[in-house]
Amino acid sequence: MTADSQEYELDQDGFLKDLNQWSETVAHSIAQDNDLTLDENHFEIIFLLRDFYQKHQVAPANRPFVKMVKLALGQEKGNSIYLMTLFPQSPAKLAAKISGLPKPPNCF
Amino acid sequence: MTLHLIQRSPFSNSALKDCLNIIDSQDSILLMEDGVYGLQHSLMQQTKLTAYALQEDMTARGLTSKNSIKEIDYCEFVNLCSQHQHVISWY
Amino acid sequence: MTHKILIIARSAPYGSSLAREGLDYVLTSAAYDQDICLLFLGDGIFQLLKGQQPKQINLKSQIGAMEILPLYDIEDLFVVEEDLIERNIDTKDLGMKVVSIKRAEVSQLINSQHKVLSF
Amino acid sequence: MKFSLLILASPYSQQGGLSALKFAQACLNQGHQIYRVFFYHEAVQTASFLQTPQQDESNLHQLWCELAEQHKIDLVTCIAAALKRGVLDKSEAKRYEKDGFNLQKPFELSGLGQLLDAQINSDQLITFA
Repeated sequence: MTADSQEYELDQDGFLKDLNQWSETVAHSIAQDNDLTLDENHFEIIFLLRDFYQKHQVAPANRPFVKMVKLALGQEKGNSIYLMTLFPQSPAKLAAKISGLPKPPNCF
Repeated sequence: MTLHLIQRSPFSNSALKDCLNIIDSQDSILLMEDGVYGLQHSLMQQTKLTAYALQEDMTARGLTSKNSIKEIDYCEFVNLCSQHQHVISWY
Repeated sequence: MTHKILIIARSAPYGSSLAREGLDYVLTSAAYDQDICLLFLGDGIFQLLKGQQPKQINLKSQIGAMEILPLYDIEDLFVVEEDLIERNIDTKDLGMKVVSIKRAEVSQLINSQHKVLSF
Repeated sequence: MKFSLLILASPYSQQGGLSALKFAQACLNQGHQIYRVFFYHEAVQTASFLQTPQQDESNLHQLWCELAEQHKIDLVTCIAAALKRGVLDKSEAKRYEKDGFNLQKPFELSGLGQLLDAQINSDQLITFA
């Protein structure tokens, strides 16, 4: 795959193979593959998630993901409806994919 | 009431010591695998606890029971597990 | 039904993967809405030390991952006081908020749980 | 009673897997039920059908297969612990673009949720480390 003349590879589930290749451009491109157009609201969450991962080296499950956003940005954004609108279906998983976090090995 | 399974030798691992530190007088202890070397250890020789050792693991290692520790087989091991509220392994 | 599950952590981090794999189980159980509490005993206490930098040995941080336990609504972390003293560790040296209990109180904690598992 | 077993022991370096087999057999002989056997930590290697011990040694993989088939026991291997240690079934091998696989029925790969389910739904979960 190419985004802005930058080469990167995705695995079968759409996760980045080399996490070091992540950039905002790559994020846009992964989002497009998932029928999603990113705006600043998405990026607010994406950078939050990337910071969180950098610090803890764990990608949060859905409920802790919501709680993390709530702690950082308040109730208005830290609720599952808002996050579901930004990252439909499975917010924690889709946000992780777009944010360049590793693929969780189990499917729960 | 808890059954504590000791699965390592007390001469090289703290499993037995850690367990005895917190054990309740109502609890029981079962020495198994290398845990049966506990039979040779002063920690077990003084104990007033209800203690068992897995006979097959003792025989395999050439050990014989020296004190009040009761030798049991796998059938009795299963029974003990079903009679206790919790079973905790120490390894 | 929510079950009260106690996980006893008695493995030091890094030398073996048990501490990490135990934590993975804790996070999974909490994600499935179980009522989890943790007891750090023996060498398990070393998981809680501040200032761990395992990047140096190419491993993920145990304390870094444990910092997210409150997000999983795991608030009850117990340590055995005598085991801290034996290891010359003060609660100030720990990276998490914990409750110290005496060795003699551990069986009471165990008896109050539906399920117990040790890693 | 309903028992589940959690095995952590490496199959040929440690005794735990053999003890667990004896325990499972004793349970079944006494009419108890084995709800699930969960392989985690080093024990995930037990699930590989490629293991080839000498003829006069126990083949742990085969012994579990026989017991599972005879008594319809659930043999679950932790997927995260297995993948990193090179234990994959056909579909995971495909997913991660690997040339071979070494896990098949009656063993299966699944998440730690299956261990939680075993702990909650059994009367007793016994760990063999």
